[in-house]
Amino acid sequence: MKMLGLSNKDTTFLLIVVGLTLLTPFLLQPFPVASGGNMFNAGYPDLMQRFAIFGIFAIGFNILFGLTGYLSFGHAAFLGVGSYSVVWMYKLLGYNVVPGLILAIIVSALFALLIGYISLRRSGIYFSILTLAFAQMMYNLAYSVLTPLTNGETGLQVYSNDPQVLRGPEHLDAPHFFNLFKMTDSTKLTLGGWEFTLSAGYYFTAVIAIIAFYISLRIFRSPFGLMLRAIKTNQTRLNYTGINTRPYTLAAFVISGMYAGLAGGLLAAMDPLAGAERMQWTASGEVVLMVILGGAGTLMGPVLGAGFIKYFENIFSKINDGVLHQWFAWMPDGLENVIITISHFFVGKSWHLTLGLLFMLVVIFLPGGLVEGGQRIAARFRGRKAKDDATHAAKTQPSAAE
Amino acid sequence: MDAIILQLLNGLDKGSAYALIALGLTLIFGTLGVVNFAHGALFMIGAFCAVTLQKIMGLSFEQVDPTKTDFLGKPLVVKVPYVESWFGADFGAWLINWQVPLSILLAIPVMLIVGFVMERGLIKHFYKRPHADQILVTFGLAIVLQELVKYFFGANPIQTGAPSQFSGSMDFGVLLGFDPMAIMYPYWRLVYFLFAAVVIFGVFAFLQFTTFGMVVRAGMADRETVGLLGINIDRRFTLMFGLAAAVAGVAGVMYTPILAPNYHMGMDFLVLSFVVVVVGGMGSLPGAVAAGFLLGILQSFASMNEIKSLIPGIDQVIIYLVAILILLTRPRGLLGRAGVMEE
Amino acid sequence: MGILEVKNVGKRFGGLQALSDVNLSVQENTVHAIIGPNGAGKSTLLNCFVGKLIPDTGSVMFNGQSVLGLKPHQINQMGISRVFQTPEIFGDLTVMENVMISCFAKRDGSFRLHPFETVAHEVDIVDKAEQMLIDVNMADKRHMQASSLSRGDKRRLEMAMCLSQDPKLLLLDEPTAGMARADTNNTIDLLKEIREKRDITMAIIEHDMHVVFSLADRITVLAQGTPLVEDVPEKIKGHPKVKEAYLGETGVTQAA
Amino acid sequence: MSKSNFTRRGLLKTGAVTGAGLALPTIFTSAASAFTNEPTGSTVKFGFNVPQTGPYAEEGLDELRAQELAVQHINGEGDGGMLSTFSSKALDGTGILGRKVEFVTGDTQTKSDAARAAAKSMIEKDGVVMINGGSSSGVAVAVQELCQSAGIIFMAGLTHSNDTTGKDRKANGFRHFFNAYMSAAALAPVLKNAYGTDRRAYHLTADYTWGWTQQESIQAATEAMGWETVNNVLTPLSAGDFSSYIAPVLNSGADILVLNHYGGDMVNSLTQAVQFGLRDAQANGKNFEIVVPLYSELMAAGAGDNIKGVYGSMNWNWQLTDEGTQAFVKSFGEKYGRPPSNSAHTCYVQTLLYADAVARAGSFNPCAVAEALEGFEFSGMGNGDVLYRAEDHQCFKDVLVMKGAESPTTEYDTLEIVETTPVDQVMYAPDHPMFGGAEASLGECNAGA
Repeated sequence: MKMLGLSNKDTTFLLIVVGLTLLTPFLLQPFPVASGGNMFNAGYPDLMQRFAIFGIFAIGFNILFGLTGYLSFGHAAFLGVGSYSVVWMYKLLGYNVVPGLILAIIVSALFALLIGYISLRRSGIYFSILTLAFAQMMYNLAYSVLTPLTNGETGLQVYSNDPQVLRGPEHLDAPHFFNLFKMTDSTKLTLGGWEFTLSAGYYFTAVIAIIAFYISLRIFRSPFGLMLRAIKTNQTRLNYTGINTRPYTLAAFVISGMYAGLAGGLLAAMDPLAGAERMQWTASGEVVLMVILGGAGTLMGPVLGAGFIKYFENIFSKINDGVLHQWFAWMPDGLENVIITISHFFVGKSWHLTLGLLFMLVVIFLPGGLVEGGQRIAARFRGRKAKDDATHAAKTQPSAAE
Repeated sequence: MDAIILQLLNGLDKGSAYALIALGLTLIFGTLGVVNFAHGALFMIGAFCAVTLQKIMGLSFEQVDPTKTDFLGKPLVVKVPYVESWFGADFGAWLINWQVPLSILLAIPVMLIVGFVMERGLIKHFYKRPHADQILVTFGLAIVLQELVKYFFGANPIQTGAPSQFSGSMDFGVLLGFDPMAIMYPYWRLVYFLFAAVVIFGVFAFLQFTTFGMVVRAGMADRETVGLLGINIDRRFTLMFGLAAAVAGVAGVMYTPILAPNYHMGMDFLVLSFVVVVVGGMGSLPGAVAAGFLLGILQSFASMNEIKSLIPGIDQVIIYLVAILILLTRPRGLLGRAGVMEE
Repeated sequence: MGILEVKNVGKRFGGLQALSDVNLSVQENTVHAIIGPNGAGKSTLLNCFVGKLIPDTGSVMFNGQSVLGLKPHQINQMGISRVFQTPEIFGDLTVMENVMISCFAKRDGSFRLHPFETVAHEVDIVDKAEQMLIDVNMADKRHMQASSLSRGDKRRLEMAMCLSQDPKLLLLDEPTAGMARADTNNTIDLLKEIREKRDITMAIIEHDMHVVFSLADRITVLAQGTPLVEDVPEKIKGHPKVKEAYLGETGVTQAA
Repeated sequence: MSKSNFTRRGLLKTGAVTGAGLALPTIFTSAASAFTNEPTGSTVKFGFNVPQTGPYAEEGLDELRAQELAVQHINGEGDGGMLSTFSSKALDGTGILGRKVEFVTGDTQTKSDAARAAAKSMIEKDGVVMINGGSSSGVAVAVQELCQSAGIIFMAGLTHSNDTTGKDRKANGFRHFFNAYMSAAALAPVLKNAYGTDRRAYHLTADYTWGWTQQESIQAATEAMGWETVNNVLTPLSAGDFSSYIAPVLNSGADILVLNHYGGDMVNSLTQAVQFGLRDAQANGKNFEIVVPLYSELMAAGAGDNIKGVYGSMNWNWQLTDEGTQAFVKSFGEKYGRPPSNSAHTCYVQTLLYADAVARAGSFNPCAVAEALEGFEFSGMGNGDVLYRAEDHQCFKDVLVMKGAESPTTEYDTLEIVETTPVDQVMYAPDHPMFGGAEASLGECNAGA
């Protein structure tokens, strides 16, 4: 079964990814709504959209970092630029998301070209700090001096007196796709105690995410991808093999910047507001963590990492005292209080702690990220000497480590 | 002119803090080759040593004061610190007054232990791992440390005052022949600058004139060769990590009267300290110090109204702008060596 | 006119005159060895050929074109390939991928944006790389990760990478340095075989006299940054100046 | 239940998706609801969206405490708190319209993005009918806009920028907290009495929207009474060390420093200003003075001794002696062992007010609730008689002018009430230029579905 210029294995892989993506609203809603487990359900539109959007962001970042090894600490700048582009298109043209997304990709590519051209004159941590410096400058200015352009702290949003020149009277009054559907449209399916939300916005981002994933898969398998991996391994050899590495790294930087711009644009497509915080260094750091957590240089890893971090941010932070009491009400009082006190360290307002511990545990025990964890489990299922093989496989054949 | 001197003083003070944090960071990098994202957290823990001592000094028993009432209208419960009842009101009050400098005595052993435990328990397993892994694990650790501090001390800034003897400011301008009040400068900031100078010189002297320091410097230059000589470089590096942690810690302690400590102050300083280290040149101690002072002073000058009115927002970006310019003209920062952290 | 013409090349590092007044001509389809004691400036000279260093004085012409000021990748695209003292390969990639990269560089030049082609579908590249691996007897190792190869195999792989570019000039920087005798002999055999199979020009920098005398057509002896003599191997062997230059080191090198 | 916003054409396009549902008609229940998250069972859910991580986490925690207390009181648990003093008696301690109140919490992280994500999750997943809380204006404006488009009610929490009910006002959003203009209007007369009319002020202003509106307001108010503005310097957010901005103040010819900072920035800039000797200095033959227009208890605690004698303003304070305040402080104090902060008060009152409005309207429909709140006048919730103005959904009530206490007895009375400025003095027209002028509009109320 060969499709779209992919090998058998990759076609199967892509189809699995497509299947999982389309079934996400069901897969992430494993508990009946009335049950205590509902707390852990993640199948609501906003979070699913975030999974897809940050998946795109991480996939793009992985093309730069995972393949070439160049660690950018300023990719959130492109995310922000993408968001601002889309909201400006809303303000000037109207609520159709398409012009904005196109502009987001173009503008972020231009910014990436400029920042990449300068930053790629250096390598290693010097490159990282250059990208960080550019992004922090953009964030600081967006928050203060550039407020006329960005609306600063509040975030750029659409006002009723904005021109919106292409907006006709029959057009929808929220982000939409050629007036066919609004991003906030959704329909609910009730099956027994379960409730599933099928959201137009999610499927819109999901389709784009699948395309983004497919492009990334093609890049991984292309001579271009091979050159990028060679850059990570040995730049000296590559230079003496007649390859000019700079344009390759710049191309990778721009491509990953475009992915970030697209992701930023989609954030604003789902929710028409662009805040400066999404350009802060913590946001740049977040995508680095997503990629490393999932498994840098692998195809699926970044998506998994993005999903994990967003899940913790949105689900664990909501577990408050009331919920804990509900869960542990069956315990004797003393024990209940002990358990709840311990839980305080990890959930609700302390969800950061759990995330920090998770980072440490993954990097200590699963150096290849979550993907390696998955491979070990798979290997165990096949009854092999799990540990050795998975590590060995990851080491000898990085290209097959998805 | 007086305005420039004033900003120079401010810059030296900012620079002291930057240099102290960057010093430990670059030391850890230079000796161990580890990118330590938890270094800001060490600074923060140092500051919370001062807070802890303040809490200990403030430990008190309760006495009912029948003449006053509390917010619920009940008789007011007054707290009397134990130190005052144990050591007498005078000495107790003296201890409380001098708690920030005294915290150094607490901070040094605490930070050494924290440093040793961190190095032996975690960092040492990451010497051979890619920098990305080091970043992830130390960043995770930083989050864990700051969340623990938040859990026990809350999220609000906690005021820790300097000894009352240092609470005012000195009229620096009069010494230089300016009008009175032209250059007022807080005593504590002068103390901080002098303290930083002593620590920096101390670290340099330690590395320059002790055998331990010589081995460590040799190790920074070429780790494998020193290992071949049969010197137990690892143990020395552990000590080095403790030393770096202690430098960050005491820098944090002494900074508390200037900046009321809060649990996320480490993260606030982290990015800045990395910029300083890189501008100075990864692994270069003099570079880190020079870059710290350079950036501190430039930032102060950029904050002057005259300059801000010429270029709005310059004070928000000056550090990053300077970093970019320096890295483009000097590929490895001010004093960096070739081949370090460029792979 | 030789394929590589070096005229009056000088290079200074601070107080050290590493090279002075070097003249050299490498003729097409010959193996030209450059030998000399440690610190004679052999590596500096080589680095001047490939763009890593720019000489202070003089000229380096390849095929009638100056290479001075060009980047390593540009010089490679002109037809000079280089083998390093310690093999430089793409350790994380497979043996096959290593060779394919060379083939791509030969076919597509120093940069081509081809993100949507597929490596596996590039039949000509795959065939060429496979043939190359067969040529160096590594076909069975094609799916191994390059970093897991033995040192000898790494050297073979590097050689294969260079040869797959059909270079006009192959520069070898002490190709047998640090090798066991058996590996050294294998390498000599490999190089001899290459010579027989292809029209190729080689410039070898070498320490090991055994290697030099079994391969070279002409030998230049470098001492203190300047050529002492240049002649055919037979003449070099007993040359008094060479003995003088190698005094105290002769034993070491011959034993190596 | 189907909550379909699909247009007809949209429905055709997504036919495949819905088709799957239609093939199983017995399990696919569909009942159109009148508005977003119309409560169906015996309960109704509120969403409390406050900072639980980041610099304002402590304030968020206090807001959560108050909100939890409010829910208890609405459900008839505890001592009822302000319900007994509240002038409206629509709530009877049995929940709202027969439904018990439940709540979910979210973490705003004091970032617009994160706050909106948390709010969306509460709306989409938990089905909340209102969102309450928050600790910064940027977040408030962002979440208010979200609630407007989602069709639920937003009660704003601690937000002091003029914009929240100014140019960014929304029909579905209400604010109980006061704003920068009201702070300035309340402070000006007190400053005039204390420091005279011949003063020269130097402003340090946090460089973001709240800082600007605060500065604009206080400058206008003080200039109106004769003060001169020497300079206004914008300082980066979270600068930490403000020395470079503070050092030139003494020599600038100013004799008043106005710190338009909040939170950690306020703690640091005030502390450092005192260290630079500004409180001890003389300028223009007068004592140099510092003013902090917006106070909060938690920040005052952070600043310690440095706030002694420094004037500022507050929305409410636990030391007020009216009945409502006393009932709330008692109830809160007994449960948590500390007096509530003014943001806690705001969040508590807003929760009750929302519940009361629902009860009076007889519906959870946000448009009905908004109508019940618009122009609503009440008392018994602290600050005397209170009006929720219909034109901009801003709450109008007395404003407190505070001063750092010289000799506080506990950690909770570091601030003392100097004056309660009557509401008339802080009134302004809904189309005031600082509030977006004539262009500002609430828009249409949105009930969602």
